[in-house]
Amino acid sequence: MLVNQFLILGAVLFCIGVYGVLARRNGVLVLMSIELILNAVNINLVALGSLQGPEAAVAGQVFTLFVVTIAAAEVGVGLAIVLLIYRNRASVDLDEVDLMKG
Amino acid sequence: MLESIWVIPAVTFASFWLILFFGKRLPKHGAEIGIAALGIAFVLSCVAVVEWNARPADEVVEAGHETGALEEGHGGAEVDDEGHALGEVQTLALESAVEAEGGEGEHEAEPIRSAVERNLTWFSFGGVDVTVGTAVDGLTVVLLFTVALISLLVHVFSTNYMHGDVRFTYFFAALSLFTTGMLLLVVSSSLLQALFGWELMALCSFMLIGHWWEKKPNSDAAMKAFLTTRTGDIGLLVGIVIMFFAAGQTFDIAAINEAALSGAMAETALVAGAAALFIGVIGKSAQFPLHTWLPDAMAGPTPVSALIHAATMVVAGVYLVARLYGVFWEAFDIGAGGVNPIALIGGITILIAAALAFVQTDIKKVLAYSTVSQLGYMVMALGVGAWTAAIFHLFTHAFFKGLLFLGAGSVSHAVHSFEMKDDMGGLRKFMPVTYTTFMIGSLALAGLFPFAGFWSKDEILLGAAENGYRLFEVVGIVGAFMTAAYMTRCVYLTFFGRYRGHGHPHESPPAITVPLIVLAVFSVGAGFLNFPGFERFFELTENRVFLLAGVEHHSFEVFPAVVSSAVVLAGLAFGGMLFFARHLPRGVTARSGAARAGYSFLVNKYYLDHLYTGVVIGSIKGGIARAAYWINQKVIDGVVNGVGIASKRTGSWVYRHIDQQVVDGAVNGAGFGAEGFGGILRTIQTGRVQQYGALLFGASAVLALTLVIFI
Amino acid sequence: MTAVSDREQRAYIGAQAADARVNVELETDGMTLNLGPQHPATHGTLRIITRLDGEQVISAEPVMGYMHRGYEKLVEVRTYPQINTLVNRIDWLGSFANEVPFILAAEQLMEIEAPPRAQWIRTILFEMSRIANITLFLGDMGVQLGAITAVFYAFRDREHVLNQIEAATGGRFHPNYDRIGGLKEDLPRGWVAETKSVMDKVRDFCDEMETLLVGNEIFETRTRGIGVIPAEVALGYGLSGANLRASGVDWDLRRDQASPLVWSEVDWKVWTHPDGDSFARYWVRLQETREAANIVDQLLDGLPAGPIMAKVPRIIKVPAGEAWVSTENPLGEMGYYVVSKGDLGPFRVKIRTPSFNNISVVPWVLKGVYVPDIITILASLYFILGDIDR
Amino acid sequence: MPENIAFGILALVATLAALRVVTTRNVVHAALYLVVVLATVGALYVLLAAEFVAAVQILIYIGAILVLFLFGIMLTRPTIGTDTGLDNDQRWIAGVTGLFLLGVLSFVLVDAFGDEQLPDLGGVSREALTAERGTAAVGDAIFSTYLVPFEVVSVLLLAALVGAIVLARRD
Amino acid sequence: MELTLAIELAYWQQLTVKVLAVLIIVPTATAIIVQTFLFKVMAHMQSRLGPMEAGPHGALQLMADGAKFVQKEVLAPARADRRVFVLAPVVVLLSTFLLFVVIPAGPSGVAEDLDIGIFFALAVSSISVLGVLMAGWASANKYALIGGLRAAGQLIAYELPLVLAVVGVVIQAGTLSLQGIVRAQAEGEIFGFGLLGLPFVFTQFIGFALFLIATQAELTQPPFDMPVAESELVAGYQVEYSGLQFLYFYLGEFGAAFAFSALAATMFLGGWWVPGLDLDGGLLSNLIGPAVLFAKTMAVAFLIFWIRFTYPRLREDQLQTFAWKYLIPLSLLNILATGVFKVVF
Repeated sequence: MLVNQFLILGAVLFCIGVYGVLARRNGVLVLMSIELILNAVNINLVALGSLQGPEAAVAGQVFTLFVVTIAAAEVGVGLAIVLLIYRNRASVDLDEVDLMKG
Repeated sequence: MLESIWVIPAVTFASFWLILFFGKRLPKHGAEIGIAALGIAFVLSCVAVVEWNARPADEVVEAGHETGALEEGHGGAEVDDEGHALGEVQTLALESAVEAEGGEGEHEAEPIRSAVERNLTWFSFGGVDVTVGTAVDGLTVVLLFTVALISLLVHVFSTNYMHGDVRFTYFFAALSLFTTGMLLLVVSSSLLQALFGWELMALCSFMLIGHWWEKKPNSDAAMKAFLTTRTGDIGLLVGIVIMFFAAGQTFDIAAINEAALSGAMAETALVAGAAALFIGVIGKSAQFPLHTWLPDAMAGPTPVSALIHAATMVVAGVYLVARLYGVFWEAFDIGAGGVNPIALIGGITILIAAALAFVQTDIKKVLAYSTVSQLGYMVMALGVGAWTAAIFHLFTHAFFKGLLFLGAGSVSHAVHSFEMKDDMGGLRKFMPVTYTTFMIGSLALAGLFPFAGFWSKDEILLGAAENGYRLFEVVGIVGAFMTAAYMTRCVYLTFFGRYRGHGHPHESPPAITVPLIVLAVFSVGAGFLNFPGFERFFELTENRVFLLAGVEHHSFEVFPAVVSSAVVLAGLAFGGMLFFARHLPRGVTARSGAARAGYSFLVNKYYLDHLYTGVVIGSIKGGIARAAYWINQKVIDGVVNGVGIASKRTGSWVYRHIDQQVVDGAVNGAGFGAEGFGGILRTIQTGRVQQYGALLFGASAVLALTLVIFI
Repeated sequence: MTAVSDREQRAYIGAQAADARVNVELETDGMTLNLGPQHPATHGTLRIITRLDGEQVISAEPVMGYMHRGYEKLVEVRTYPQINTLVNRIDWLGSFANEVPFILAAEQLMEIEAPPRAQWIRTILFEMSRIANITLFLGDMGVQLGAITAVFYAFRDREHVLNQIEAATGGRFHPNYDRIGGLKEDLPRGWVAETKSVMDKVRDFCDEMETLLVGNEIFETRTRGIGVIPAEVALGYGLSGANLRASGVDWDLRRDQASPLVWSEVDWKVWTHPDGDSFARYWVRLQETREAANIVDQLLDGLPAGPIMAKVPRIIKVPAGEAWVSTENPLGEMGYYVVSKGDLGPFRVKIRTPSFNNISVVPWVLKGVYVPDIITILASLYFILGDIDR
Repeated sequence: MPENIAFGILALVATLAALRVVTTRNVVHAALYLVVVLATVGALYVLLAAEFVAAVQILIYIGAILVLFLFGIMLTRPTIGTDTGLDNDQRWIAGVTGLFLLGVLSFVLVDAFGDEQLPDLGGVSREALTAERGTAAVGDAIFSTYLVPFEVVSVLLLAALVGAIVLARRD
Repeated sequence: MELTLAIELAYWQQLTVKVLAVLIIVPTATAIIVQTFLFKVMAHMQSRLGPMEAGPHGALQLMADGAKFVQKEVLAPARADRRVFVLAPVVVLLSTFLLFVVIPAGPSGVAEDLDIGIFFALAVSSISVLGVLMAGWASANKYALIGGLRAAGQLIAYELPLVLAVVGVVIQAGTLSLQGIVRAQAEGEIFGFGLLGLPFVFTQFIGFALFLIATQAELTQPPFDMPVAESELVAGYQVEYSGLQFLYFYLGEFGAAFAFSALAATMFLGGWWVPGLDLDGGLLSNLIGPAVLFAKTMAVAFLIFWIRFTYPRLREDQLQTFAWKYLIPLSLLNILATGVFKVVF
């Protein structure tokens, strides 16, 4: 199997994730797209790890685990924020959240 | 003990702090601490004397004549100058060199004791290590002994004398501090450290003279003493600085002496330095021009006068000259005989002080003037090259002058006054111990045969004669005559005749009489130290400067001794005739204008005070003050105001032109520019996170692309 | 009665329909949840409209009347003996206990006194109907909280008691055994001994319930401190029976009110509990059941011989007058206020049933309570719909 | 050869599901498609002989994170059925950026890795495989070489936990 | 699993055989469980006979129920989200089926002896949460939604102690694969007495208790059956389901019960090994193994159902606090203790 297969797949997922982040209006969906991006990263990590022999594979896996935990933490806090937005504005439409307008 | 000589000043310094803090709470209000400290100091100095005495004469110095170039570089003999150099370092190299040349030259190479030095580098700047430390040799040991003894006795004396004083503890603290200062000066190896001791003493003398500062005259006297000595000290400071540079940037006394003697110093620097130092000495030891402060200093309590103005502080100047004798030897060319400034000043001081002593009615004033004249003797002795005689006289003078002052103190304690004419007379019957000790003291002062004064004064005269200073020998003799005279007057007025005071005087308590007795014993015994055959004192104090400079010490000769004692007897007879035998020519001053003029001249102390206060200070005050004021008003104010006006005018101009147009323009311009540019950027800040994301990813993609393509 | 106009009727039905409709839009704040009318937790057709904020109740309002059979109206058109069969159907679990106060009221109006043996048997059957009623509660409380097995034990042991009642009166649920002036007939032979053994079974049942539920930590966590009704609130809302005693009020009609029945001859204890929460109510009822079993045992021992019927005219005409008799029913204080004008049937009878008052405290006690706790509190208050709606 | 087939299927499913996640109109459907994506990625890990990570992916991603998402969705009450307007107006810009990025990335990858083959794991025996890169090896690595990041991550999780609670608390 | 049957099967054939095996085992297992416990044992516990009509002594009751469910009409609420509504039961069933993949019934009697055996099982069991949420959401019914949310909350809260309880066993066994665990229990010995091996229940009794409690919660059985609390939410998230879909849920629930009991038996009671069985395969142990496992599973299942019948329901917040404040710390302590013992001995 070509290592590029996995990397290209990772790239595809990454780009879809980016599109999702940029195009979606609903906060929760944006968070989901971020999950997509993180998964793309994970694929790359594991694929490249297994490319260079066992200890690199292990390293790749360990880092994937760390990415997963960080993703979990991120989702936790992200959803809390989305909930707060919802509670204050009764909608999760990100376009409305533009207090930082210049 | 010699290495750790610094313990002695440390003990007294410690006692100063202890008294200061705990004095008040102790049963004797701090006196016991003072006495204990001084006791320890005294014991230690005795140990030092014994140790110094037992020291082997290990250092051989080839004393080439001062003009001859010294073969061996003085480095060899020089004490190794890093820190704790132990004096008795065997300078083997030196000895071998000497044997080699067969030691010709005037003085055969005699081994003498080398000074025990112990230095620490205090601080260093500009590559110069300023050391602080102790150097002990014969001179130091003698002085340590005298100062410690006198100070101890004064302490014992003042526990009773000052009893009930409102600032009793404060007095003892000051005394301890003063003794620390003197001891520090004596043991110090570098001029800078000596300066510390010097200034500490000045401070303490000011404090002690002005002890009862409630009364105006006392505080004036303290101020006068302080200022006069300060004028002298300016000279001292200048001298030290000159010496520092002349001797190759070092404060170390031994080094300076060496430099002076070895001719390494430039001639002019040497002379200027010596002169400046001598001015300091004049101020401190109350020599001719600056002696006026000493009689007024009698305003302080008597133990103070006894300790400071008889035995220790005033002697500091003499000690300094003795310590830096190499410098003065070379500068004033003492060896060459004739006249030199030191001897001249010494001689003048002897005469004028002795003359003034005649007309005093206050017993302490008499003794003060006698001290001035005796100091004159010492300075004159140094001036004529009689180094050992001067130190010996200093040694003996400390005892009998201390005795006289304490005696005066005891008398005044009994009659509660110092005025001889009004309140004393006939105290012989009431105060036998004081009377006998006072008699011993005055006879020793006069220089009668068995007493200490005779030996030391006689040696000075001998020295003057031998070294070719005939003139000063005569002055010495006349001085001795006058001294004997005014002492008899003083004795007569206090102890003989009818008791003129009111109240009933009684013998002082043992705390006062015991010191008197001790001092009396010393006044008698001290003289024999330099007994012709014995000459222990000479060996003790002999030091390297002699050999280098070619200082001789002439042992006792009978003829001059007979002459001098004859003169003394004549003086006593004259005094006795005048007073005891009542042939007083009554109304002499009334009758002859000249006598009256002379008398009033003397009474007014040669109008010197008027001279100083009126002329010197007055003129200074007047003229200088006005000049300063004028300068201040015109010049300085003018300048300041001018600057003010100028700056205001330029300020406004700058404001109008530069600030408004140029600076503001730039600032506002920048502001507008930023705002304009900002405006463009603002459109990007839409507040919508996703648009930021888009920008981010787009930019990173472009970047990645360029990176890949070009690299 | 004026005929209800059609329009009014349609409007009424429409409103009811709107309310009953399950509101689908789920706004968490202010969600209205309708418990009932056909909801397993309510023993019958009680409906409670609760407004919820998330899981907590903001307000709860019981709606009654689904079981209203119009007893008080029916009674007016019946003769006294006929009323007896009618009346014991109000609280169908402890039905004998319903007849007794009515009969006593009638006897009081006619100033006749049932013979002692009748009074003793009436008291025995009164206590047995209490046991029958409350044992079901003890089992049912478990089911409400999820412990299924408890209710099966309750039904099993309750059967024995019902058998005894049936043996004595002829009807398991609706004995109709009372007559004005005495009883229908005497006890069958061997009934006393049989009942004693049943009472032992009841005591065993109570012990079993104690171990199964009272000792159960989860039961305790679900009931302790839930639905606390302080004494003054309980009195204020007119609670009675075990609910009152559970709030610490020591009030029992059997002891505190003179009554022709023979509780005074027996020594028994009135149980109270300080907390006033659901657990307390369960615990008090458990102790009362045991106490009832003891009472029955003692009564059976002391049962006097003698006639069971006083001399009563065949056609019963109750003289004019008013009478109020209330007794300590299994659910609480039940009383009849009979107004008679001297003809065959009473002119007017007001029936005071305990559950009606016990329910009135619900809006107060349910405020701020979690949804699962509504069930616990309702179960612990233990009401019967028939008793509420009459 | 079977691996390639498997990879082909999984990749296809993953991309399609991912596309559906970002384009579907119903939020809940988006979440469910995400489940599919995560499951396929998990399967890919198994292909890369990273069993432990696959299990973790399922347990944590699907079991916990996704459930969290569903909670989030339900609490923020989107309407059942289709929900118009889930995309904001800058859809096209996003699309362009995404494609552009994809182009750059794939170019870079092809340029860098070309046709490097992954080491063929078929040959290695099963026990050796697990010993070398199985759970035990990963476990050892975490607690030896990567202990510090492990501790840091745990602290991060705690912080996130506290943060989430503080943010989301109602009172 | 290399089925050492007569012919050497190709990989994909083996795969199909395994899938078939699992497909057969799961329904039968659930049937047995439901039949014995839910109908007969509970009835006898409650002093009643339970269904008697279908088959001898009511044995075929489940078949009757099954037929009934199958022929029932499959309804869906009008406003439900059809696809998610249909998918939900499948997901729940899927997670139950996958559980069985890993459970070893004999030396070679395991569908796939994964290296990460038990971990895979736990991961898969967490998928059922998704099914529950989907069901709760899709059926557009307020009770269903509350039931779904509560179920999700509860399942997540109890997933943690479940996993942590297992960690204790894993530490002691030193491996994640279930066969490995069985082997560890077989080879261990208690103070030198090796015959009985060391079923981990002796050392890991806390773990065993925790696992049972957590399983009780995972299966939403009382005392943790708030999501399907009859008295309030009627049937919780299953309320709108009927017919075959309800059967899936029913199957899913009790299949999971069987699977978890089997897991508990494997991990704590020594799995299919009984003193005397040969660990490394051989026809005998392959035959007796499953029976032993079945017996032990039934024992554990009895324990679970027994609690189910007796205890009342915990209220929602009590249930959560019980999990977070008591179970999780206890499990952490258990892990710590096991770790220390592992190092010390």
